[in-house]
Amino acid sequence: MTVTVLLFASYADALGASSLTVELAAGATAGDVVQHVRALPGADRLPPAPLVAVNQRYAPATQPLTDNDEVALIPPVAGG
Amino acid sequence: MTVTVLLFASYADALGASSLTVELAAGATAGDVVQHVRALPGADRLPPAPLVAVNQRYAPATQPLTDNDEVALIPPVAGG
Amino acid sequence: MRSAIVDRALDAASLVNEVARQSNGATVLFVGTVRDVNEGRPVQGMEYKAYRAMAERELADIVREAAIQFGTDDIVVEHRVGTLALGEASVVIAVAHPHRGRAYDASRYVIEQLKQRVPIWKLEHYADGTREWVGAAGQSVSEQPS
Amino acid sequence: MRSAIVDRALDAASLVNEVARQSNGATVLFVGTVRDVNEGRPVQGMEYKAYRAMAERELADIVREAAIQFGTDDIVVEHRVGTLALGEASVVIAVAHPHRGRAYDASRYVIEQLKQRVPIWKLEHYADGTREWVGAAGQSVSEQPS
Repeated sequence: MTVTVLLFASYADALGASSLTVELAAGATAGDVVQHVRALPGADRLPPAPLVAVNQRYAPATQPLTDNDEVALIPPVAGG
Repeated sequence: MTVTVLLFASYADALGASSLTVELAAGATAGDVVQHVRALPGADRLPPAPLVAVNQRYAPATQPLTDNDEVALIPPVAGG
Repeated sequence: MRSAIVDRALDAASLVNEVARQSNGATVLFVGTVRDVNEGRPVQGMEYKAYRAMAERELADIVREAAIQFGTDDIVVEHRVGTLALGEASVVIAVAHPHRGRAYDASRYVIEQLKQRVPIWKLEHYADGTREWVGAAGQSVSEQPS
Repeated sequence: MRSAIVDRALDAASLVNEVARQSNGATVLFVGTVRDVNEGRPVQGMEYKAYRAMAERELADIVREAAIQFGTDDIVVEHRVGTLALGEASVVIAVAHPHRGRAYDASRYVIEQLKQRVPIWKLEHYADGTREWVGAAGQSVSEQPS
Protein backbone atom coordinates (compact mmCIF):
# COMPACT_ATOMS: atom_id res chain seq x y z
CA MET A 1 0.00 0.00 0.00
CA THR A 2 0.93 3.63 -0.41
CA VAL A 3 0.80 6.19 2.37
CA THR A 4 1.60 9.89 2.43
CA VAL A 5 3.99 10.92 5.19
CA LEU A 6 3.85 14.53 6.36
CA LEU A 7 6.76 16.21 8.12
CA PHE A 8 6.65 19.55 9.91
CA ALA A 9 8.88 22.15 11.49
CA SER A 10 12.19 20.72 12.78
CA TYR A 11 11.40 17.28 11.31
CA ALA A 12 10.85 18.75 7.85
CA ASP A 13 14.11 20.68 8.18
CA ALA A 14 15.98 17.56 9.30
CA LEU A 15 14.84 15.47 6.33
CA GLY A 16 14.72 18.29 3.81
CA ALA A 17 11.14 17.47 2.83
CA SER A 18 7.66 18.24 4.09
CA SER A 19 5.98 15.28 2.43
CA LEU A 20 7.01 11.78 1.32
CA THR A 21 5.18 9.03 -0.49
CA VAL A 22 6.05 5.65 0.99
CA GLU A 23 5.29 2.09 -0.13
CA LEU A 24 4.61 -0.38 2.66
CA ALA A 25 3.73 -4.05 2.91
CA ALA A 26 0.13 -4.96 3.74
CA GLY A 27 -0.43 -4.96 7.52
CA ALA A 28 2.05 -2.16 8.14
CA THR A 29 1.50 0.04 11.20
CA ALA A 30 2.14 3.67 12.11
CA GLY A 31 5.29 2.46 13.88
CA ASP A 32 6.56 0.93 10.62
CA VAL A 33 6.33 4.36 9.00
CA VAL A 34 8.40 5.81 11.82
CA GLN A 35 11.07 3.11 11.33
CA HIS A 36 11.07 3.77 7.60
CA VAL A 37 11.52 7.50 8.03
CA ARG A 38 14.17 7.08 10.72
CA ALA A 39 16.33 5.17 8.24
CA LEU A 40 16.43 8.15 5.86
CA PRO A 41 19.38 10.56 5.68
CA GLY A 42 19.06 13.35 8.25
CA ALA A 43 16.64 11.41 10.41
CA ASP A 44 19.20 10.98 13.18
CA ARG A 45 17.95 14.36 14.39
CA LEU A 46 14.49 12.91 15.05
CA PRO A 47 13.66 11.42 18.45
CA PRO A 48 13.38 7.59 18.65
CA ALA A 49 9.61 7.68 19.09
CA PRO A 50 8.04 10.82 17.65
CA LEU A 51 4.31 11.44 18.04
CA VAL A 52 2.32 10.18 15.08
CA ALA A 53 -1.05 11.11 13.65
CA VAL A 54 -2.99 8.99 11.19
CA ASN A 55 -5.57 10.82 9.12
CA GLN A 56 -5.34 13.89 11.40
CA ARG A 57 -5.76 12.01 14.67
CA TYR A 58 -3.04 11.14 17.17
CA ALA A 59 -2.43 7.38 16.89
CA PRO A 60 -0.37 4.71 18.70
CA ALA A 61 2.57 3.05 16.93
CA THR A 62 0.54 -0.14 16.78
CA GLN A 63 -2.20 1.37 14.65
CA PRO A 64 -2.66 -0.58 11.39
CA LEU A 65 -2.65 1.47 8.20
CA THR A 66 -4.66 1.22 5.04
CA ASP A 67 -3.93 2.35 1.52
CA ASN A 68 -3.80 6.14 1.03
CA ASP A 69 -3.61 6.93 4.73
CA GLU A 70 -2.07 10.24 5.70
CA VAL A 71 0.59 9.66 8.36
CA ALA A 72 2.11 12.71 10.06
CA LEU A 73 5.13 12.85 12.34
CA ILE A 74 4.34 15.50 14.92
CA PRO A 75 7.23 17.45 16.51
CA PRO A 76 6.66 18.92 20.01
CA VAL A 77 3.81 21.39 19.46
CA ALA A 78 4.23 25.05 20.35
CA GLY A 79 0.97 26.82 19.56
CA GLY A 80 -0.59 29.59 21.58
CA MET B 1 -17.37 65.16 69.21
CA THR B 2 -19.26 65.17 65.94
CA VAL B 3 -19.11 62.43 63.34
CA THR B 4 -20.77 62.03 59.97
CA VAL B 5 -22.55 58.71 59.50
CA LEU B 6 -23.07 57.47 55.94
CA LEU B 7 -25.76 54.96 55.00
CA PHE B 8 -26.06 53.12 51.70
CA ALA B 9 -28.41 50.93 49.71
CA SER B 10 -30.81 48.93 51.91
CA TYR B 11 -29.58 50.67 55.08
CA ALA B 12 -30.30 54.11 53.62
CA ASP B 13 -33.76 52.90 52.60
CA ALA B 14 -34.42 51.46 56.06
CA LEU B 15 -33.57 54.70 57.83
CA GLY B 16 -34.84 57.07 55.18
CA ALA B 17 -31.51 58.94 55.08
CA SER B 18 -28.14 58.57 53.40
CA SER B 19 -26.23 60.70 55.87
CA LEU B 20 -26.58 61.63 59.55
CA THR B 21 -24.64 63.98 61.80
CA VAL B 22 -24.22 62.48 65.24
CA GLU B 23 -22.85 63.88 68.53
CA LEU B 24 -20.89 61.44 70.65
CA ALA B 25 -19.05 61.57 73.99
CA ALA B 26 -15.27 61.70 73.92
CA GLY B 27 -13.77 58.19 73.66
CA ALA B 28 -16.65 56.83 71.58
CA THR B 29 -15.94 53.92 69.22
CA ALA B 30 -17.25 52.76 65.84
CA GLY B 31 -19.43 50.30 67.78
CA ASP B 32 -21.03 53.19 69.66
CA VAL B 33 -22.11 54.69 66.34
CA VAL B 34 -23.71 51.39 65.39
CA GLN B 35 -25.62 51.30 68.70
CA HIS B 36 -26.73 54.86 68.18
CA VAL B 37 -27.99 54.21 64.68
CA ARG B 38 -29.68 50.97 65.70
CA ALA B 39 -31.83 52.92 68.16
CA LEU B 40 -33.28 55.06 65.36
CA PRO B 41 -36.71 54.42 63.80
CA GLY B 42 -36.48 51.87 60.95
CA ALA B 43 -33.16 50.48 62.14
CA ASP B 44 -34.74 47.19 63.16
CA ARG B 45 -34.16 46.19 59.54
CA LEU B 46 -30.38 46.47 60.01
CA PRO B 47 -28.38 43.43 61.15
CA PRO B 48 -27.08 43.47 64.76
CA ALA B 49 -23.48 43.98 63.70
CA PRO B 50 -23.18 45.63 60.29
CA LEU B 51 -19.76 46.17 58.74
CA VAL B 52 -18.34 49.58 59.54
CA ALA B 53 -15.79 51.77 57.79
CA VAL B 54 -14.06 54.72 59.41
CA ASN B 55 -12.64 57.31 57.04
CA GLN B 56 -13.07 54.93 54.07
CA ARG B 57 -11.36 51.94 55.70
CA TYR B 58 -13.04 48.88 57.17
CA ALA B 59 -12.72 49.12 60.96
CA PRO B 60 -13.51 46.97 64.01
CA ALA B 61 -16.27 48.00 66.43
CA THR B 62 -13.61 48.79 69.01
CA GLN B 63 -11.96 51.48 66.89
CA PRO B 64 -11.87 54.82 68.75
CA LEU B 65 -13.20 57.81 66.86
CA THR B 66 -12.05 61.39 66.67
CA ASP B 67 -13.92 64.57 65.87
CA ASN B 68 -15.12 64.88 62.24
CA ASP B 69 -14.58 61.21 61.43
CA GLU B 70 -16.63 59.75 58.58
CA VAL B 71 -18.28 56.54 59.74
CA ALA B 72 -20.05 54.39 57.14
CA LEU B 73 -22.34 51.43 57.74
CA ILE B 74 -21.63 49.02 54.89
CA PRO B 75 -24.41 46.68 53.71
CA PRO B 76 -23.37 43.39 52.05
CA VAL B 77 -21.50 44.52 48.94
CA ALA B 78 -22.59 43.41 45.48
CA GLY B 79 -20.19 44.91 42.97
CA GLY B 80 -18.93 43.22 39.83
CA MET C 1 -1.75 50.06 36.87
CA ARG C 2 -4.96 52.01 37.25
CA SER C 3 -8.43 51.66 38.73
CA ALA C 4 -11.51 53.84 38.57
CA ILE C 5 -15.20 54.09 39.37
CA VAL C 6 -16.85 55.68 36.34
CA ASP C 7 -20.27 56.97 35.27
CA ARG C 8 -20.01 56.12 31.58
CA ALA C 9 -20.08 53.06 29.34
CA LEU C 10 -16.98 50.86 29.65
CA ASP C 11 -14.70 50.26 26.68
CA ALA C 12 -13.03 46.87 27.07
CA ALA C 13 -10.85 47.27 23.98
CA SER C 14 -9.23 50.43 25.30
CA LEU C 15 -8.33 48.66 28.56
CA VAL C 16 -6.75 45.82 26.62
CA ASN C 17 -4.66 48.36 24.73
CA GLU C 18 -3.71 50.06 27.96
CA VAL C 19 -2.02 46.93 29.36
CA ALA C 20 -0.33 45.91 26.10
CA ARG C 21 3.44 45.71 26.18
CA GLN C 22 5.91 43.73 24.09
CA SER C 23 7.28 41.94 27.13
CA ASN C 24 3.83 40.46 27.86
CA GLY C 25 2.84 37.20 26.22
CA ALA C 26 -0.64 36.92 27.72
CA THR C 27 -3.56 39.27 28.23
CA VAL C 28 -6.65 38.24 30.18
CA LEU C 29 -9.74 40.41 30.04
CA PHE C 30 -12.73 39.94 32.32
CA VAL C 31 -16.02 41.66 31.53
CA GLY C 32 -18.95 41.48 33.92
CA THR C 33 -22.30 42.22 32.30
CA VAL C 34 -25.87 42.68 33.47
CA ARG C 35 -27.71 39.37 33.14
CA ASP C 36 -31.35 39.00 32.21
CA VAL C 37 -32.03 36.60 35.09
CA ASN C 38 -30.84 36.48 38.69
CA GLU C 39 -31.72 33.56 40.94
CA GLY C 40 -34.57 32.68 38.64
CA ARG C 41 -36.14 36.16 38.49
CA PRO C 42 -36.27 37.99 35.15
CA VAL C 43 -34.25 41.21 35.35
CA GLN C 44 -34.83 44.33 33.25
CA GLY C 45 -31.95 46.51 34.35
CA MET C 46 -29.59 47.34 37.16
CA GLU C 47 -28.63 50.39 39.15
CA TYR C 48 -25.13 50.42 40.66
CA LYS C 49 -24.34 52.71 43.58
CA ALA C 50 -20.96 53.11 45.24
CA TYR C 51 -19.51 54.63 48.37
CA ARG C 52 -17.27 56.26 45.90
CA ALA C 53 -14.29 57.51 47.91
CA MET C 54 -13.95 54.17 49.67
CA ALA C 55 -14.64 52.10 46.56
CA GLU C 56 -11.85 53.90 44.71
CA ARG C 57 -9.50 53.32 47.60
CA GLU C 58 -10.33 49.60 47.97
CA LEU C 59 -10.07 49.04 44.25
CA ALA C 60 -6.67 50.74 44.16
CA ASP C 61 -5.55 48.55 47.08
CA ILE C 62 -6.69 45.39 45.31
CA VAL C 63 -4.86 46.29 42.12
CA ARG C 64 -1.71 47.06 44.08
CA GLU C 65 -1.98 43.74 45.94
CA ALA C 66 -2.42 41.85 42.66
CA ALA C 67 0.55 43.64 41.11
CA ILE C 68 2.80 42.59 43.99
CA GLN C 69 1.42 39.07 44.33
CA PHE C 70 1.46 38.19 40.64
CA GLY C 71 4.34 40.30 39.41
CA THR C 72 2.90 42.70 36.86
CA ASP C 73 2.03 46.39 36.83
CA ASP C 74 -0.12 45.93 33.76
CA ILE C 75 -3.49 45.79 35.50
CA VAL C 76 -6.38 48.14 34.79
CA VAL C 77 -9.87 47.98 36.31
CA GLU C 78 -12.95 50.10 35.76
CA HIS C 79 -16.27 49.66 37.53
CA ARG C 80 -19.28 51.51 36.25
CA VAL C 81 -22.00 53.01 38.44
CA GLY C 82 -25.43 54.36 37.52
CA THR C 83 -28.24 52.72 35.58
CA LEU C 84 -27.25 49.91 33.21
CA ALA C 85 -29.28 48.06 30.61
CA LEU C 86 -29.18 44.31 30.10
CA GLY C 87 -25.95 43.15 28.50
CA GLU C 88 -24.04 46.32 29.42
CA ALA C 89 -20.68 45.95 31.14
CA SER C 90 -20.53 46.80 34.85
CA VAL C 91 -16.87 45.92 35.35
CA VAL C 92 -13.86 45.41 33.11
CA ILE C 93 -10.51 44.03 34.28
CA ALA C 94 -7.53 43.84 31.94
CA VAL C 95 -4.31 42.12 33.01
CA ALA C 96 -1.21 41.47 30.95
CA HIS C 97 1.78 39.41 32.03
CA PRO C 98 4.75 37.70 30.41
CA HIS C 99 3.14 34.34 31.31
CA ARG C 100 -0.47 33.23 31.06
CA GLY C 101 -0.86 31.45 34.41
CA ARG C 102 -0.20 34.59 36.38
CA ALA C 103 -2.32 36.71 34.06
CA TYR C 104 -5.32 34.46 34.76
CA ASP C 105 -4.59 34.32 38.48
CA ALA C 106 -4.22 38.09 38.82
CA SER C 107 -7.48 38.66 36.92
CA ARG C 108 -9.29 36.20 39.14
CA TYR C 109 -7.82 37.76 42.28
CA VAL C 110 -9.05 41.21 41.30
CA ILE C 111 -12.64 40.16 40.58
CA GLU C 112 -12.94 37.95 43.68
CA GLN C 113 -11.56 40.64 45.98
CA LEU C 114 -13.67 43.30 44.29
CA LYS C 115 -16.80 41.28 44.98
CA GLN C 116 -15.85 40.80 48.62
CA ARG C 117 -14.56 44.22 49.58
CA VAL C 118 -15.45 47.09 47.28
CA PRO C 119 -18.46 49.02 48.62
CA ILE C 120 -20.73 48.90 45.60
CA TRP C 121 -24.37 47.85 45.65
CA LYS C 122 -26.82 46.99 42.96
CA LEU C 123 -30.53 47.58 42.82
CA GLU C 124 -32.06 45.03 40.50
CA HIS C 125 -35.05 46.13 38.44
CA TYR C 126 -37.24 43.09 37.91
CA ALA C 127 -39.58 42.48 35.02
CA ASP C 128 -42.55 42.54 37.42
CA GLY C 129 -41.78 46.17 38.31
CA THR C 130 -40.24 45.59 41.75
CA ARG C 131 -36.69 46.48 42.72
CA GLU C 132 -34.37 44.94 45.25
CA TRP C 133 -30.88 45.50 46.59
CA VAL C 134 -28.86 42.43 45.65
CA GLY C 135 -27.32 40.55 48.55
CA ALA C 136 -29.47 42.28 51.15
CA ALA C 137 -31.37 38.99 51.58
CA GLY C 138 -33.23 38.72 54.87
CA GLN C 139 -32.79 42.37 55.69
CA SER C 140 -33.72 43.42 52.17
CA VAL C 141 -35.87 46.43 51.49
CA SER C 142 -38.08 45.79 48.53
CA GLU C 143 -39.05 48.91 46.69
CA GLN C 144 -41.95 49.69 44.42
CA PRO C 145 -40.93 51.38 41.21
CA SER C 146 -41.01 55.14 41.56
CA MET D 1 -19.10 27.82 19.43
CA ARG D 2 -16.50 28.18 16.72
CA SER D 3 -12.80 27.65 16.13
CA ALA D 4 -10.51 28.49 13.25
CA ILE D 5 -6.94 28.64 12.04
CA VAL D 6 -6.57 31.92 10.16
CA ASP D 7 -3.97 33.77 8.08
CA ARG D 8 -4.94 37.32 9.06
CA ALA D 9 -4.67 39.62 12.05
CA LEU D 10 -6.94 38.62 14.93
CA ASP D 11 -9.68 40.94 16.17
CA ALA D 12 -10.28 40.29 19.86
CA ALA D 13 -13.21 42.70 20.10
CA SER D 14 -15.18 40.88 17.42
CA LEU D 15 -14.75 37.58 19.27
CA VAL D 16 -15.99 39.18 22.48
CA ASN D 17 -19.07 40.38 20.59
CA GLU D 18 -19.56 36.93 19.12
CA VAL D 19 -19.99 35.29 22.54
CA ALA D 20 -22.13 38.08 24.04
CA ARG D 21 -25.59 37.04 25.20
CA GLN D 22 -27.91 38.56 27.80
CA SER D 23 -27.97 35.35 29.82
CA ASN D 24 -24.20 35.57 30.33
CA GLY D 25 -22.88 37.55 33.26
CA ALA D 26 -19.18 36.98 32.61
CA THR D 27 -16.92 37.12 29.59
CA VAL D 28 -13.27 36.05 29.74
CA LEU D 29 -10.96 36.87 26.87
CA PHE D 30 -7.48 35.44 26.51
CA VAL D 31 -5.05 36.96 24.04
CA GLY D 32 -1.65 35.40 23.42
CA THR D 33 0.87 37.79 21.89
CA VAL D 34 4.41 37.55 20.52
CA ARG D 35 6.88 38.48 23.26
CA ASP D 36 10.12 40.33 22.71
CA VAL D 37 12.10 37.83 24.80
CA ASN D 38 11.95 34.05 25.13
CA GLU D 39 14.08 32.23 27.68
CA GLY D 40 16.38 35.21 27.86
CA ARG D 41 16.92 35.60 24.11
CA PRO D 42 15.73 38.77 22.37
CA VAL D 43 13.08 37.92 19.78
CA GLN D 44 12.30 39.96 16.66
CA GLY D 45 9.35 38.07 15.24
CA MET D 46 7.67 34.74 14.97
CA GLU D 47 6.50 32.43 12.24
CA TYR D 48 3.62 30.09 13.05
CA LYS D 49 3.04 26.97 10.98
CA ALA D 50 0.20 24.49 11.40
CA TYR D 51 -0.72 21.04 10.21
CA ARG D 52 -3.86 22.78 9.26
CA ALA D 53 -6.44 20.04 8.76
CA MET D 54 -5.47 18.37 12.02
CA ALA D 55 -5.09 21.66 13.93
CA GLU D 56 -8.62 22.65 12.96
CA ARG D 57 -9.92 19.28 14.04
CA GLU D 58 -8.13 19.28 17.41
CA LEU D 59 -9.18 22.85 18.11
CA ALA D 60 -12.80 22.01 17.34
CA ASP D 61 -12.55 18.98 19.66
CA ILE D 62 -11.14 21.11 22.47
CA VAL D 63 -13.89 23.70 22.15
CA ARG D 64 -16.53 20.97 22.16
CA GLU D 65 -14.98 19.39 25.25
CA ALA D 66 -14.92 22.75 27.04
CA ALA D 67 -18.55 23.41 26.10
CA ILE D 68 -19.64 20.11 27.63
CA GLN D 69 -17.38 20.28 30.67
CA PHE D 70 -18.15 23.89 31.62
CA GLY D 71 -21.68 24.26 30.34
CA THR D 72 -21.60 26.98 27.72
CA ASP D 73 -21.72 27.06 23.93
CA ASP D 74 -20.39 30.61 23.90
CA ILE D 75 -16.76 29.78 23.13
CA VAL D 76 -14.83 31.08 20.15
CA VAL D 77 -11.16 30.50 19.37
CA GLU D 78 -8.96 31.73 16.56
CA HIS D 79 -5.28 30.88 16.10
CA ARG D 80 -3.27 32.80 13.59
CA VAL D 81 -0.52 31.31 11.39
CA GLY D 82 2.10 33.02 9.23
CA THR D 83 4.63 35.69 10.16
CA LEU D 84 3.81 37.84 13.18
CA ALA D 85 5.50 40.94 14.51
CA LEU D 86 6.22 41.58 18.18
CA GLY D 87 3.09 42.34 20.15
CA GLU D 88 0.75 40.82 17.55
CA ALA D 89 -1.86 38.33 18.73
CA SER D 90 -1.27 34.68 17.85
CA VAL D 91 -4.34 33.30 19.61
CA VAL D 92 -7.60 34.73 20.92
CA ILE D 93 -10.08 32.81 23.08
CA ALA D 94 -13.41 34.32 24.08
CA VAL D 95 -15.70 32.55 26.53
CA ALA D 96 -18.97 33.80 28.00
CA HIS D 97 -20.97 32.08 30.72
CA PRO D 98 -23.72 32.98 33.17
CA HIS D 99 -21.13 32.67 35.98
CA ARG D 100 -17.55 33.86 36.13
CA GLY D 101 -15.88 30.80 37.68
CA ARG D 102 -16.78 28.58 34.77
CA ALA D 103 -15.92 31.27 32.23
CA TYR D 104 -12.37 31.45 33.62
CA ASP D 105 -12.08 27.67 33.86
CA ALA D 106 -13.28 27.09 30.31
CA SER D 107 -10.89 29.72 28.97
CA ARG D 108 -8.00 28.13 30.84
CA TYR D 109 -8.95 24.67 29.64
CA VAL D 110 -8.92 25.76 26.01
CA ILE D 111 -5.49 27.42 26.13
CA GLU D 112 -3.88 24.59 28.12
CA GLN D 113 -5.24 21.91 25.82
CA LEU D 114 -4.37 23.96 22.75
CA LYS D 115 -0.75 24.18 23.89
CA GLN D 116 -0.60 20.44 24.50
CA ARG D 117 -2.42 19.04 21.50
CA VAL D 118 -2.89 21.36 18.55
CA PRO D 119 -0.23 20.76 15.87
CA ILE D 120 1.15 24.26 15.51
CA TRP D 121 4.83 25.18 15.61
CA LYS D 122 6.65 28.42 15.86
CA LEU D 123 9.92 29.50 14.39
CA GLU D 124 11.39 32.24 16.51
CA HIS D 125 13.39 34.92 14.75
CA TYR D 126 16.06 36.13 17.14
CA ALA D 127 17.65 39.54 17.21
CA ASP D 128 21.02 37.98 16.35
CA GLY D 129 19.64 36.78 13.01
CA THR D 130 19.22 33.09 13.87
CA ARG D 131 15.94 31.20 13.89
CA GLU D 132 14.81 28.23 15.91
CA TRP D 133 11.74 26.03 16.21
CA VAL D 134 10.38 26.55 19.71
CA GLY D 135 10.15 23.43 21.84
CA ALA D 136 12.38 21.38 19.57
CA ALA D 137 15.10 21.57 22.23
CA GLY D 138 17.79 18.92 21.88
CA GLN D 139 16.68 17.90 18.41
CA SER D 140 16.37 21.49 17.28
CA VAL D 141 17.42 22.58 13.85
CA SER D 142 18.94 26.03 13.98
CA GLU D 143 18.57 27.93 10.76
CA GLN D 144 20.51 30.82 9.37
CA PRO D 145 18.32 33.62 8.06
CA SER D 146 17.66 33.23 4.37
